[in-house]
Amino acid sequence: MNPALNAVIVIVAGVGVCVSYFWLANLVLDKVIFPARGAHAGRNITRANRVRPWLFLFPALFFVGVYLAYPVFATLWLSLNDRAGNFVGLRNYNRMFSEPKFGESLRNNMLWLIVVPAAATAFGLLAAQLTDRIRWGSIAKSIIFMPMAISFVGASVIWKLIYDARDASLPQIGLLNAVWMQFDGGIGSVLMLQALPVIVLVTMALALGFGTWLLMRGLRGARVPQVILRLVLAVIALVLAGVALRWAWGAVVVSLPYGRPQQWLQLPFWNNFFLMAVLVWIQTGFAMVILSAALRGVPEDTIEAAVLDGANPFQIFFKIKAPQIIGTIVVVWTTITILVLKVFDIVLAMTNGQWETQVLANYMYDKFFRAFDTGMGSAAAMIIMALVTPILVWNVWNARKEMR
Amino acid sequence: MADLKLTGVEKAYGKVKVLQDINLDIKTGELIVFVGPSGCGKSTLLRMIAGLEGISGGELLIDGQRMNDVPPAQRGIAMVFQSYALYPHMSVRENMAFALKIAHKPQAEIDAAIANAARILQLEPYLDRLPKALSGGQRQRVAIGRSIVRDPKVYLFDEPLSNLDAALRVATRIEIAQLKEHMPDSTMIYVTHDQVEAMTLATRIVVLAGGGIAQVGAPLDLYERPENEFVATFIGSPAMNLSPGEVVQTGSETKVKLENGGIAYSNVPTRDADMGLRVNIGVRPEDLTHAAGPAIFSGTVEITEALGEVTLLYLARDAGGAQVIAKLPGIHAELRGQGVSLSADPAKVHLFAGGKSLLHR
Amino acid sequence: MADLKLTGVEKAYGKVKVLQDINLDIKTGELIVFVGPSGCGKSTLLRMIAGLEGISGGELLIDGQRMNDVPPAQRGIAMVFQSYALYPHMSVRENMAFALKIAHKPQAEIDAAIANAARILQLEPYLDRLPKALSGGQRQRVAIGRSIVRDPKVYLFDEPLSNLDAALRVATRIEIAQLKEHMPDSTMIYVTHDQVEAMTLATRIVVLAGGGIAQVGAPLDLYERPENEFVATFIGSPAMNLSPGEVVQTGSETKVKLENGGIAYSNVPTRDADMGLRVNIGVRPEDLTHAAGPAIFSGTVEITEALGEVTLLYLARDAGGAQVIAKLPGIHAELRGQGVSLSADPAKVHLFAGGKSLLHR
Amino acid sequence: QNLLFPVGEGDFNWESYSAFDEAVNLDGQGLTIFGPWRGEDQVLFESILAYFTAASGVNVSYSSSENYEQQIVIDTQAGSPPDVAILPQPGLIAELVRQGHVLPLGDEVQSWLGENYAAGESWVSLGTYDGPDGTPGLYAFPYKIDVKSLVWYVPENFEDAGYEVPTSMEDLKALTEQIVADGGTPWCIGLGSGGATGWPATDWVEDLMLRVAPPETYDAWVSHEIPFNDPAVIEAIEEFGWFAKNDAFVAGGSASVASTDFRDSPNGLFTSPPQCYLHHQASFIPSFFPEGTELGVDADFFYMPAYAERDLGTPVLGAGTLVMLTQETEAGRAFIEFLQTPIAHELWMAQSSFLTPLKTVNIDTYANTALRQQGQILLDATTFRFDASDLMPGAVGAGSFWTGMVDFVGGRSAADVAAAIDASWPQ
Amino acid sequence: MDGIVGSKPALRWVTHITVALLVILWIIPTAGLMVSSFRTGDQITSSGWWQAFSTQEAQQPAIRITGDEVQEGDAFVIEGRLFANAATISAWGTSSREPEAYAPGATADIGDGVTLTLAEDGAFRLTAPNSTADMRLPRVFTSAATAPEFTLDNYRTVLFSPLAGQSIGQAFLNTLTVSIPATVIPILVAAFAAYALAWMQFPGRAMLVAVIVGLLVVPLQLALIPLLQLHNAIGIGKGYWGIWLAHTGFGLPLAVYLLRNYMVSLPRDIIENARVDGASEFQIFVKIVLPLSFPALASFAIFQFLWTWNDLLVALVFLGTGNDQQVLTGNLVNLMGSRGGDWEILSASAFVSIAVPLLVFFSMQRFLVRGLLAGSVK
Ligand SMILES: Nc1ncnc2c1ncn2[C@@H]1O[C@H](COP(=O)(O)OP(=O)(O)OP(=O)(O)O)[C@@H](O)[C@H]1O
Ligand SMILES: Nc1ncnc2c1ncn2[C@@H]1O[C@H](COP(=O)(O)OP(=O)(O)OP(=O)(O)O)[C@@H](O)[C@H]1O
Ligand SMILES: [Mg+2]
Ligand SMILES: [Mg+2]
Repeated sequence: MNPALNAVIVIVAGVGVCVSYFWLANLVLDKVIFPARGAHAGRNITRANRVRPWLFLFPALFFVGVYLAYPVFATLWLSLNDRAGNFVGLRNYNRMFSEPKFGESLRNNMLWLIVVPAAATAFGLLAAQLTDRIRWGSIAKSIIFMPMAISFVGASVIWKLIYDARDASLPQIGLLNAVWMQFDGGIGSVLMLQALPVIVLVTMALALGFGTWLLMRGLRGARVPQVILRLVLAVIALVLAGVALRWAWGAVVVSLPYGRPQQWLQLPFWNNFFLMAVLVWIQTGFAMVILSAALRGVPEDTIEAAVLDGANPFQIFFKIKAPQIIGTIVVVWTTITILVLKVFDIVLAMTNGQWETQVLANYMYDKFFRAFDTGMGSAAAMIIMALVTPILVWNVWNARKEMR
Repeated sequence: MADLKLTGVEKAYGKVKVLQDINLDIKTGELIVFVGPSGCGKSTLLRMIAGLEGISGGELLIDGQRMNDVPPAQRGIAMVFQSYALYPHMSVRENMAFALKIAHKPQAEIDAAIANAARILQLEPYLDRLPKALSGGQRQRVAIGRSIVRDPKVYLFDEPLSNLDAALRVATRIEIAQLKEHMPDSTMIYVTHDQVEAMTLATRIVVLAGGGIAQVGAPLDLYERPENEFVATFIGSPAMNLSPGEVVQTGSETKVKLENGGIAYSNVPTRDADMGLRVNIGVRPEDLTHAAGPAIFSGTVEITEALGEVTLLYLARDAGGAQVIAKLPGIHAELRGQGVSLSADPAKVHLFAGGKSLLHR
Repeated sequence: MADLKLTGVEKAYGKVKVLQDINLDIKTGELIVFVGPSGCGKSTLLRMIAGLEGISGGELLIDGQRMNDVPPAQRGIAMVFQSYALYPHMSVRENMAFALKIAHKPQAEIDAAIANAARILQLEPYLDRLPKALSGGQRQRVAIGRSIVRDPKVYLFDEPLSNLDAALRVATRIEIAQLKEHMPDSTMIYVTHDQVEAMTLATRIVVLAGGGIAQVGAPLDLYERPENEFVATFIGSPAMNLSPGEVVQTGSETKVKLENGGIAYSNVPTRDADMGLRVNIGVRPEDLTHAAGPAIFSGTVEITEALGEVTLLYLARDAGGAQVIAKLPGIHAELRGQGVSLSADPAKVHLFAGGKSLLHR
Repeated sequence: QNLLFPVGEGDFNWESYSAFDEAVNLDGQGLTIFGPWRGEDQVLFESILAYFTAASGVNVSYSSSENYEQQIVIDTQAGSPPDVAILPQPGLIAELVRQGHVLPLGDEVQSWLGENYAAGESWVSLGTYDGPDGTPGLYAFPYKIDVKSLVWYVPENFEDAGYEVPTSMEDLKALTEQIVADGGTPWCIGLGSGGATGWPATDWVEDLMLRVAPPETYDAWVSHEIPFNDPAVIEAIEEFGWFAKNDAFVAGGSASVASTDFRDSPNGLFTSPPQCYLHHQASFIPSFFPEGTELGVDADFFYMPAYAERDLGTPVLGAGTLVMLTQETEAGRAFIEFLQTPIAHELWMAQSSFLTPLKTVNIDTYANTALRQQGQILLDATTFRFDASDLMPGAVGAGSFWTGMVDFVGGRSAADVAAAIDASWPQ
Repeated sequence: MDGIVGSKPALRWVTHITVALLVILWIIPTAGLMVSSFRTGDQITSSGWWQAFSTQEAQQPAIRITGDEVQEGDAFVIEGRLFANAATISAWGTSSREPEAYAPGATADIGDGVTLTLAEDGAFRLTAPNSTADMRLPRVFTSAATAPEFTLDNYRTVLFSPLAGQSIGQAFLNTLTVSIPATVIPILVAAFAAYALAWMQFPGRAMLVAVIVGLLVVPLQLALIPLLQLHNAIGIGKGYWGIWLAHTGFGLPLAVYLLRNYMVSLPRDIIENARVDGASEFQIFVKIVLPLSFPALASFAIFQFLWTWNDLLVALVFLGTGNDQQVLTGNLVNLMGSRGGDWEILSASAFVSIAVPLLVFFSMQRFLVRGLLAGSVK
């Protein structure tokens, strides 16, 4: 048979089976099991309606159960066994916690969890908001979306090309180094590489300080959970402000190795950010598409009302639009956060966790498929899953709130 | 302090001209009401004044300054939207405070303004609720409150009371009227479907129809001296009864022989040349009385609607198919099914030829 | 064919009881209008009847069958929503056809029903537009049309005319009344803020207040014989004037000495025991006339509102702070600033003690 | 089926082919083979498979994947393995065997291997693993060998500068220093390989290990009888450090070692002026030389010499792929039989990138002199050892050993690194 | 919103500039890949892609003299050109140590009486006293300015190379066969579930939402072995059904999550109105909710399609690795050779494989439209 024809038949069959399930199941429910006829019509309908949600949910629950939930339990079990299949309790976890690589992964993962979702969502929101307002917006959108169409491994390759370093005597083929080599330590370099970052960092620290002040200001009279939340946020903001100031100072005193090509992926600590850039580059398109749909759903009259109220575009964006799509922002943030926890391809392809860039997902992969240590691999997987608990709680809370 | 001038303003959506050649001069302190059939462009005109819609042609001047391209926030206006347009994520209090916070008003002032508005609109119990937990009318009140607190030069209202109950409507209407009196300098433009609102509030009413202005005038002017049939039937509820006939006697009192067989006298003066002219006479339902002498309308009462203080009589359609309605004071349910003869004071009988009032030619 | 019975129905959102102990018996063919202040739970009650809100307590019977747990579609109702609720992705025609298609009606029948509804509601030119290209009023009409085409047992209307202009409102109101007449078997429940609508359409009016039913009765009953002050002031616009006083003469004609100094006579009979009773007298603005003899109210006219056929006089507040409004026929702008004395036919003077009408005790 | 070399023509052992053809008749049977070869290698392998199909009638379906290690683990564990699996990692094979996913090949094959492969016992031991019950047996058949003890250079660069090919490690070190003295940079070393970054260094260390310690130490090291931080191992690592951690010895300085991609690093040989003169890498590397580079003319190699003074012979480090039966099929057994025919080796030898220790092949069938010389190195070896990192457990050989080497060139001391690697050895 | 007058031009400029910056930032990596895909492997590794468009003055790789020998008197002469394309030589040499020893047009003595003359345009003339037939001809090192040069070879390799075993066309079909149902099925299943979770009343709703969010995080790798075991056990084995089911399972949580969140934001009145209109839940879903959820469906469809299109791991595990089941990614990866790292193939194949996803994105983009709900409610 012609392969194309074959493909079409297969596609039609696959989709057809799925459609007919829903259609037939509903038909059977309404016409055969609980027919809306005869003496018990009313009761039957009520009953049918009590069953129907489960009818709608069944395939999803089935798939999710078999394809995701079951492996989770299998993994949980595996994590309590050694590789020969003997039950060892929490020994795998113990071993894992004592591995320095694990600590490193956890640390890096935290960094990823903060930076990537924040950056991708922020850029996505920016792109969504701005591209909707200009005529060539859809082209811009397509371009920002393009990285989404490239596989993680492909993206890693692209970025390796950017981070590539050659000997100083050779022409650089890595863009970043080519740019870097333009800096010679002169006044321009100082302005660009020291003054600018210092300004940005100090501004950030000030903004965070201001945020802390705002958080503390409304403390009196707030309810207890609010107080706790605010205090926690304030502490985080203060810490971040401190970090920003320290970095600013670092940027002041730093003497940069001008004229020497840099191995970006080997600069300890900073290389994490170079890896994150790849994921941010990819995920911004995702955030943008989802958020732009949400932004378009914001009722226009509320925006018009704000315009009349004298709000400037920034205020409209931050005070009117953003709060109205906060649900979607949470969704995007959550999705990217979860992706961050799962994605290992980038680290695997670019550094394989070397130079202190290990992350949990790659650590797990390592244990599973390199060390054949299913016990520890599973333990790492469980840790990854444990990390989403806060997100889970947050989402349940959100779902509850909106159902009320 | 704020007078508006519209000259030749028009609005087109693509090729569809929704409004054209709107000329209007609004003086400081006026309260102008736009009325007109649904879809005639009232909201659109209001939005153009607010700056929410571009002006396709013509000029809008506020205080003599050309405003066509001035952003909404700089026009010194506040607007109450037909669709509430509340900020769904803010409590009622925050909704009202928003504009003031944006303007960096001191907190005390904000609180005072909100307290005042909330009192006027009976919103005190709801100040900390989100809009979604309010009823339709409560939402509308918040929307009004939002503009009251801002104290702008020009108020724009797009059917602000349409979701209030009668009592609150009267109360709010009076509040708006008093608001107006306290701020003789602020100009208000008000779109409504409610004739009572229009009649009571307006210093002048603008009747929009078919993309243009049908008539502008003081409420009673429109009521007593409509320029054309459209305004005549549009203003007043139930609408003025129109009936075709022929002028059979001219002079300071005109006599019209109606096609339905009735005879009408009107105080509208006619010239000799008008003899034999085909005209429509118009009589408001409330101006019809039981006829002793020659009747303008006579027929059987088909339906009666008792409104308490008055009763509406719906006469059976005559040969011409026109529905005649009369509004008689008191309760007259007993007239149903009976024949009645109705006539009117000649001072209350309008004459229209070719749609235009003979009074205004 | 469809009578409704509500017994002890109540509704609570969490702890907040919005409605309680609603008992109502609606006969086949009635047109019941719910009125009440904004936020009193009219929409909520309607939605409970439709099955869109759960019933927290009590029972709802339609045609004797308990409907508390029957899904909306099986209750044989059609509903027009306060917020249009049009299907935004369907043209006007498709919006109207939706329910019929769902019910597998033949295409010819669907077309006929739509053509009919479109004609009634003057929607013919818009049949192929999407809702977003319609004005507010046009959307509202589509929403009405959608229920008309379905020809259900029970119609539920939630302020269906609130966005129509006066003319269309009257026309649609009459159409609804005629619709009702053509289908004597269909029951209608109608929520409105518009008194005229309520008075003209209703076979009975249900006044809701404070989560319960304040009074149920035929329109004129409510107007003429309100059971309590709430209904008295709520029905009729402007509201009935209330003034406190003391019964100084009992019998078939009661004499009340008012705190503002006036004297009022009422046809409401009182017993001897009522002597000295503190009562509120109530007089509707339209029942006040220039007094020849002893006046009920006298004072300076502060504001006049000329509505054309009648003029509203707002008297300066007396010592008690009550605002007295009078509605006099004709145009009386000249009275502004002048002192007037007003009295009323004793038959039109209501008496309330402790909020309750003395007529109904 | 189009066979690359017409049957009966050329210097090939066609008798073995016809003998196999006659003995085996499995028309219509299918065989799935999963292997590491993709791209050009896949084309080469499939050209060999064509003969197998022609002779046996078995329909072979070969597949490969980028993550073939992961793939084979999943497939075998999930119970849908291919019929035949070919893997270059003895460590992984050991794991699969232990889990019972591989079938023993039998004594016959074992004795054949001992007899017919040069240094046969070392090949037998390479294919021998502990089965699920702990008893050792032959589970894997070595086929296609790579020689790793090679140093690549550009003859004309040597001529231009007047350098000679060194014959002892002492000479090599002297040459290194000489080049520095002449203002050049001797070595190009690149460890970068994405997720596998670090592995080229393990080849260095293993090669040097064979040159500083006797093969028994090497074996003990591989089987963890001596700890990873045994002085011998540390010495070997430090030897590597002598080359790699000296900024003057390495193009781009030692800092660039870990990051330069191993595929890019030989390019330094071909720049002008040359970035470097020497490059240590296995026999596959010419496929990464610039386009049009002619082996033997534009680039050449020499055997990575041993210390003259240590008298450890001429040890050779190598690697290779091993063929396993993961399902019991007639066709699979027949395939193993086919691999025992000289023709299965010669046909590939005649194309490229294939070395074999099979003694019965006609060495003239090697496609070019370079290959023949490599084959010769294989035959001349007094000691042949398989790549240690491939033999060690995956956690080390494909994990901490790689990363440890990166850390080492990044500045950590040999002792530290070795201790860390030893700590990661699975218990 | 569009109608609002008088937005500040400065702000518009800021918007344009910001978007332009974003776009540039985002396009640079891809542009680099794009340019690289038209260069040869040697070019990619010898100069930055941004230099590909300009004439480059650079040290060229050594070129060995080749050509037919002609006897001219007692000298043997080989003439020819070094470069196939236009190039301007600024200096040259015959030794790797002194690659810039001579000026163009100069004659170098190579020894044994052999001389070489190299003109500026790359034309050379080698004269030798004896036949050079068994001699190794010299290499020439040049510093030359070469015009930009691009090649379609990479694409030719990717699209038509026999290396991949099967034709790319078959791989395309296979990938489509995988991707389309693997996109449509989860959307269907998830849309129903999302509707139930958003608009139907039943106990445990919030809990289920939480569970689904929680399962978003399950790393794929965990599930592969147990699931393949399952497929083998129930007889699906490897094949299209297996991969569709797997993709459906893995894609569902995100789909349910995204769609539910979109659906809860639909106006309640519309759905209630449909309920009153007599539509069954099924009809409400199909006729009202589904059309109104189009933006969400479209965006998820894009993501799921991209994901399945770019997926290799799941395809390899659940579909098999044979040539006839090879998906596009598998096909391209195989091209890259056992040791990977062919930049030029990689870049070309990346562009071949993103063509379809981009097409999908462009065609779906118009469904992510503004104001689907406009006009429905007050
Ligand atoms: N975006 C648009 N494109 C085309 N026509 C439009 C658009 N917006 C409004 N219209 C049309 O313009 C006309 C005026 O609309 P507008 O909303 O101003 O009416 P309105 O007088 O306010 O009516 P209502 O009293 O019902 O609110 C209507 O006929 C409407 O159909
Ligand atoms: N989800 C909710 N949670 C809490 N309170 C609610 C909720 N929905 C409505 N209410 C309250 O219930 C009361 C009745 O609301 P409802 O919408 O029935 O009023 P209504 O009589 O229709 O008013 P209107 O005439 O203004 O439309 C209001 O006070 C409102 O604030
Ligand atoms: Mg409007
Ligand atoms: Mg309501």
